[in-house]
Amino acid sequence: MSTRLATGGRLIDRNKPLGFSFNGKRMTGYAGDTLASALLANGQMLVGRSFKYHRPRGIVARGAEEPNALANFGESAAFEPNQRMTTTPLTEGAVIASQNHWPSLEFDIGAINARMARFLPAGFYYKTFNWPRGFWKHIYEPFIRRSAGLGKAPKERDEDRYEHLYAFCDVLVIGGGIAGLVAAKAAGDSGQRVILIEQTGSWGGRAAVDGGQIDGIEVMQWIKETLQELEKNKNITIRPNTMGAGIYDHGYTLAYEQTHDLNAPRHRLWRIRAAKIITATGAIERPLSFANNDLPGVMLASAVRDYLADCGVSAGDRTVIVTNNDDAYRTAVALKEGGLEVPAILDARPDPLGQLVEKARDLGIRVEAGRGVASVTGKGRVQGVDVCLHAGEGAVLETIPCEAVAMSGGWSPVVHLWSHCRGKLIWDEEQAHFRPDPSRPPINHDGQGFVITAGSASGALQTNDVLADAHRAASGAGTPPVSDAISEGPIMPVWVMPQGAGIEKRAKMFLDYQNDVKVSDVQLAAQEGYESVEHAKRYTTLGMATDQGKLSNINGLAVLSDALHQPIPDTGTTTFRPPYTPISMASIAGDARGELFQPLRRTPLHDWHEDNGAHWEPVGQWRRPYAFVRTGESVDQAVAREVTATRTSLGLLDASTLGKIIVKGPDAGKFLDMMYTNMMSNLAVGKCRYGLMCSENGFLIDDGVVARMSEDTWLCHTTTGGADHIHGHMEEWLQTEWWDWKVYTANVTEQWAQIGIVGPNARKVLEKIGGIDVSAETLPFMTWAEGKLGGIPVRAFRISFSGELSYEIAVAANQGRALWDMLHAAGDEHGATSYGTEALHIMRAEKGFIMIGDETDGTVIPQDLGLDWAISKKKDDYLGKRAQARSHMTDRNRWKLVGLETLDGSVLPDGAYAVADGENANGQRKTQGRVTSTYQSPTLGRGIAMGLVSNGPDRMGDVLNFPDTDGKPHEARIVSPVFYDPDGEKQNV
Amino acid sequence: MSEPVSALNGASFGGYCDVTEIGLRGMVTLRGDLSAAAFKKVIEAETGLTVPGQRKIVHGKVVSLAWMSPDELLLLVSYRDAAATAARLADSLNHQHAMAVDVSDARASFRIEGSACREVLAKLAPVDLYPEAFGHGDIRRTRLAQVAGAIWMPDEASFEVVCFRSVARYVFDLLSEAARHGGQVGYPVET
Amino acid sequence: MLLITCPNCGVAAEETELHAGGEAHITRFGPEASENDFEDYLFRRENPRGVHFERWRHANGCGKWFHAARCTATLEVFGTYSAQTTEPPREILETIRAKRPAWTWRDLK
Amino acid sequence: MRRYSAFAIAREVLRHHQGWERAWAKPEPRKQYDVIIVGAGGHGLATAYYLGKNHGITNVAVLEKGWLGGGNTGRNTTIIRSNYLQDPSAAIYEKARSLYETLSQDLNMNVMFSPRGVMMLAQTEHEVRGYVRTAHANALQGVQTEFIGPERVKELCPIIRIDGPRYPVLGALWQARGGTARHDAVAWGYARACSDMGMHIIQKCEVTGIRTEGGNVTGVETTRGPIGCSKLGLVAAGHSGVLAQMAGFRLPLESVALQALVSEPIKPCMDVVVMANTVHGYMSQSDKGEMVIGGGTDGFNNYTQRGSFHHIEETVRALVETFPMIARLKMLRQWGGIVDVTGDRSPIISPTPVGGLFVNCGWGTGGFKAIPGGGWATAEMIAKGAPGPLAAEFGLNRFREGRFIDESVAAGVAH
Repeated sequence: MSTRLATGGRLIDRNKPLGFSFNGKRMTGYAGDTLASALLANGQMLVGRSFKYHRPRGIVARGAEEPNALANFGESAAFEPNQRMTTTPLTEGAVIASQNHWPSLEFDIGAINARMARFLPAGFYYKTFNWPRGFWKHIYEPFIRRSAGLGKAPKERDEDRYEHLYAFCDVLVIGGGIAGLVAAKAAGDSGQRVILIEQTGSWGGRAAVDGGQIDGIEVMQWIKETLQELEKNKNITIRPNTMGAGIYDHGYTLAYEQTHDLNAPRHRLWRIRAAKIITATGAIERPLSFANNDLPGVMLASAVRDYLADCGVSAGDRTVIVTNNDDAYRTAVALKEGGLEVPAILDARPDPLGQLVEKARDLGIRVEAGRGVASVTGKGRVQGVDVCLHAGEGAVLETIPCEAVAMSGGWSPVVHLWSHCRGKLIWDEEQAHFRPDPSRPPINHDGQGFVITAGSASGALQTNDVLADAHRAASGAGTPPVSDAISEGPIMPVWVMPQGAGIEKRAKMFLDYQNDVKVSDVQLAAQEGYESVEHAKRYTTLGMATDQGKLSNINGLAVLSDALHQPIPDTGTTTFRPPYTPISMASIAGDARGELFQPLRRTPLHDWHEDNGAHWEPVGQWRRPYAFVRTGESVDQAVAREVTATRTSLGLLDASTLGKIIVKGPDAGKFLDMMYTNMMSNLAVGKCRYGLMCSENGFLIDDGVVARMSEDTWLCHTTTGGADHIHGHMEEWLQTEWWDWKVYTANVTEQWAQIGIVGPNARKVLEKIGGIDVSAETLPFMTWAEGKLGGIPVRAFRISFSGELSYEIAVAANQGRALWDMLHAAGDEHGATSYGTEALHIMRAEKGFIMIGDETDGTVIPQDLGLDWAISKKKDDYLGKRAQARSHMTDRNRWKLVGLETLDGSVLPDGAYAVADGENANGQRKTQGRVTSTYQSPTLGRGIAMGLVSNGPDRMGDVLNFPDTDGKPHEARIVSPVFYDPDGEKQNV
Repeated sequence: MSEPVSALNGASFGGYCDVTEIGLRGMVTLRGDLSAAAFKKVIEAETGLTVPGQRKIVHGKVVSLAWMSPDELLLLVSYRDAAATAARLADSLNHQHAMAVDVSDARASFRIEGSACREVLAKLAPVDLYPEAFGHGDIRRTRLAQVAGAIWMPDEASFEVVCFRSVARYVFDLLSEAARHGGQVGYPVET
Repeated sequence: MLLITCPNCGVAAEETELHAGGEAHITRFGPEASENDFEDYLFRRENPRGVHFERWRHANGCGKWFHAARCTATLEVFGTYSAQTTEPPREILETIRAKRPAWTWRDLK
Repeated sequence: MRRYSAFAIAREVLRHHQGWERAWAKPEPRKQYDVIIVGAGGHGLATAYYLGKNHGITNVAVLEKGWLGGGNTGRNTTIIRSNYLQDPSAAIYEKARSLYETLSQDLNMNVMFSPRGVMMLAQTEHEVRGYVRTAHANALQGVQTEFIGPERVKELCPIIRIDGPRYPVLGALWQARGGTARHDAVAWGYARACSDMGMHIIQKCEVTGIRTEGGNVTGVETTRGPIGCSKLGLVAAGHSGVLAQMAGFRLPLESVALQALVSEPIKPCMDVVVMANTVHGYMSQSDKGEMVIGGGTDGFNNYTQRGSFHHIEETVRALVETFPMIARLKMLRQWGGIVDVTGDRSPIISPTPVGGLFVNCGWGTGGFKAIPGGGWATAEMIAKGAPGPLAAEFGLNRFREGRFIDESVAAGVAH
């Protein structure tokens, strides 16, 4: 079984032991271990169960490509499912639990599926469970859902910090192997701004393990020196533990940094905009497809070598090597030199030659040419391999006992990042892999390619080719570094081992370990007509696991192509999508959580509201008081109190959120005449006018009071939601349609706090504070004036949205709170009452004033609301005029605004529709109107409502039925929408 | 007569950089034809500064003048003088098509100080803040996380940030979170 | 994540600073317009799979509108120009023709 | 066609599944068909299926430039619901939803329709009013929905945070019979059934031109040669505009990218579909255990099937706030689809200026849930030469008349 050797392990620190637990069992590892190497060191080869068949699985790989070794990691708020053990550094006290089994990893009921495997081929879901109807939802699906999924669902709220960072550079180099180092150095030397990122914590990639010399010095030394030179260059930023997650259009790259530092944000998402991106992302070794190639103890040859060199961990005392290329011989040599047994190298190639082969033979390792694995034997873990002729059907020649199998099917360049923005690939017959086609790179905003591959990511597998390719990629000056690497013999593609394997064997050859996709499944997909690579993938789930097919894709493609009797390039690949390996949701959210989730806009009076029982209502990003609730009072009671106090004495409203836009210039009047349905050019200086704005499509989008400030300046008030987009709307027309008109606008919404002083005592309280003259004579209804109030400069607008005597006082925001306090003090004797949005809505409804967003919903035109008086007949054009002439807009049966009065005084249900007789052609009940606003009126002591009713204004007195959702009828009579003070005696005093 | 109070009343935060609300500050938005001699003449007479070029900000002893768009400038003066300055400018621009508006109360502004101040902003704004790309004398209107804002460097080791008053708290919290101890990145280079 | 240069302030702006405003060079039709012209004006768009003239606003920036010529299939940006124009400027058209010889647009010769 | 069943599987086990036949045939195109459908996505295949099943028209070819089901049918978040506000929408989406109920049996392929319930969260007063209004409309439209309170929301979806600091959940519009289905299986099931009726599904066959004579359609030019037909249906989602231009008319469409993503699979924790429109995100959990997440569309024309990352960011940000437990899940994969959006964001099922040429497009982000209904209505229109009641309101003429079908009025975004 796997174990830690007495010596070796370039990355671990044997002076820093770390305690951790796996499924409750105490274990120890060393600083520098990954969870995977630590488990192997403790003899833990079985680390999880597969997705579908719950087969026992062990660690296969060393890095991001690992399909099996996923863990429930950590506890409580720091718990994280599906943590990849091969890429997670071991930390003191780490709590690791294996996934997808019950009751235990060793004894898993779900493993029954493995026995049933023959009944559960690819696509079996689609072929069954469809009868009887209803069973899917209630019987089959719940069972399948329970058995699906991998890690446990987190329960608690994550407490860690996350953040984003924008970075810019000339050259971004992704990958810190020797190719990345060479490219970064070359780019840096040429004076460009460079960022170099590496997904692991160590530099040098494979070369650091495989050794040799570069430019005459030992590789490790060369890496160290190169890094030092890079660090010296101020234009180069170097980042370990940072993965290139995705490349997006126009050179935008996501880099995912895991700080492994408790004081720092846990993850940092870099958004790097690079003029040029060099992907030095290396290559990944392919498994071989032989029977039982998924038994714990069967690993990638390179991984076996890495664990030995990096962590001093051996996968087993006796390791059989299975390969179709020279590289795996390095593993054999490393094991042998590490004092471990290598009973045999099974090489599918008929006559392997080359220096590595010789080296192995010289070490006395038995090399069997033309041989393959008929089957791996063992229960729950490798106990031996049945050897056969690769060219045959799998007749067993001998059985070699062993504890581990190191396999190598050749190497595939990591082309994911190259492909995210549609860089194209070509099939390399000689090396049997897809590699980037430099002539068809991803296209940047300037039409040029912006991604270049370097090293084995380009398909350069020999060290010297890697160095040269990287040097070229960064257009380095001078000659590239040179290594002493020995040359390798050619690979022989092997997609199924042995060649002539029968169906029983093919049904035990795993392509996608995590999703349990076998050679036979892909062949079945082809047989059933799922010929497109995307069909085959979706039908079999090949490559859809959390490793995104890093090990399985190419092998699967080859099997599919073979089944379709077509060359691999004709089959093509599936689409590569970001991210390269999964990234945390929290890192994507960044710091935008809690208070920072979205901006919260506050008025100058916000804090006062907060301190005075405000029951908040979000209005856009603002938060406005819905009502001010006093102790022992319900929200509804508070609203009623606020309405009554305002109608009978004095109410105060924070109207600061209303939009305020200055429009100035010789053509301002002409411009406003286009913006509004009414005439604004003839508004007299000092006067106010209520205006309507429509979209070019005819629909009412905003309303508000416009005041003429001077000969060439108007002030336009908008709704709370309208401020920004109406200002944008104005600028859009000025900049893109009428750019020759002399008009300037300025959005001064936030310059002013605006306070409504409303009610019979409004004037009294203003006069008491003193300053500006607010008498009926000097400041009549719908006029405005400038002056001082209690020494504070203000603008007073004599306007009313409540039907009461009312002023809106605008004051510089920084003095808003001062004036507000002053008004409360002065109004105390009248029981000055602050009121919220709901009281505001009720009072406007009592007066029959429409509310944008209530009476309008984007489908309503002013004519529907009886606002024809606000549509100038004198103007030959305004935005929306043409649209309002279309047949449907002029239909006499359009739903129009009316008041609604229940026969029994009750409140009509909000949103209810008035039914008409019969059903339409689709069997839906016919309707003839709907409720747009409905309230209990504290003033009238009964329910009042406004609504849109087909041809309503001509049907006064008609009684309609507005059934509730449960069908309960509510009868209401059509009346005038003005329920309160129809003659406006109160507001005009 | 009561004293005006800025959005956060001078709040401050200490991290690996310091974040401070600057408090009351006069600002006048000027719109007009920046290339027109008549317009320039008025502005330069009032401020004693030459109208800055594209994305530039110029500083005098008490006032600063920033380029906001091809037809807009922002004049920074003391809060006390803002209203008068705006009125005076409006008056002297009276005979041309132009606009001068006091927007002092519509804004909040912050100072970020510390050798790593560039990276605090780099966490919030999609702007190249490498010294070669942005430095003293430059101004950039951009996005700070989810709101609009403007940034410039009054000197080589600090930033000033202007945003709308209603989101002052949001921007202050953003900057503080970005400047929190432990979060220092080392990119872009320290100044 | 598009990167488009705003001709008004010279910033190579990331998409998140910009607001997309749909097809450019659309003639407004007002009260006297025929049903067909008005429908075209409001709803019918070129929506090409290829070169597209479109409007953008540098919303989180200088606040100004501008036009861009962009390929909707490759996202290549051929150039940006003033919004105060009724048709694409010559140099933009030449750039496009140089890269897409067979390209045609509306009734442009 | 050999039927699928548990017994069929048992039989095949004995011969290692070597006996399964092709799900759909791979025919050479004929010279002439009665009807050609362009686009072998869900809507195209469903149209063909109902042409045969409801109208006895089986001399039909479905042409697909790529692989069948490879467009938005295979790229969406598989949500099925019919709780729409406007009558015409409610009618066609409810028709689709009710057909989904029995689709597995009708097609003899398990499309895994799972009526687990869909809730649309109300997080502002305005949204509450919009959804209450929708509930009233649905009651009269024969669509079963109800407006439920926060406690019920929490009960149905325990992982949701109802008292968030910014947008507390005030309630939700709940459709118990809404849910999800396996998107690929829907396309495959229709394809298999069409093929079984003798229809031709021809993949890797791109339409390069449309032939007309005297204002009537006579056939199409394709990468596999000219093919004649007496009636032509364009059912190509984002690419409909390009096809329409081949026939000499323009559609009121714009093609934009819509993005989605999935997390790594985890054990079941969410049995309903949740849509949160105020914060622009929606989420469900697939049978595989992945959290399936969708958001908004890009604002610019795009045919690249990749979108901009900041939309993903906005969506994930919103969902982390709404479902705090997903913070430590990981995004496994993100992708984009091209959706065709109309002036009122409702679909077009309509005759065109060209005789014998019909379109089904403009589904925007709502296409998958409508597949059976859209196919049903389009087949009826093609067979009879004029729209039936389901399609009547979705005609092209509505833009001229100003007779819009605007769903955004209640729900903000409509997915």
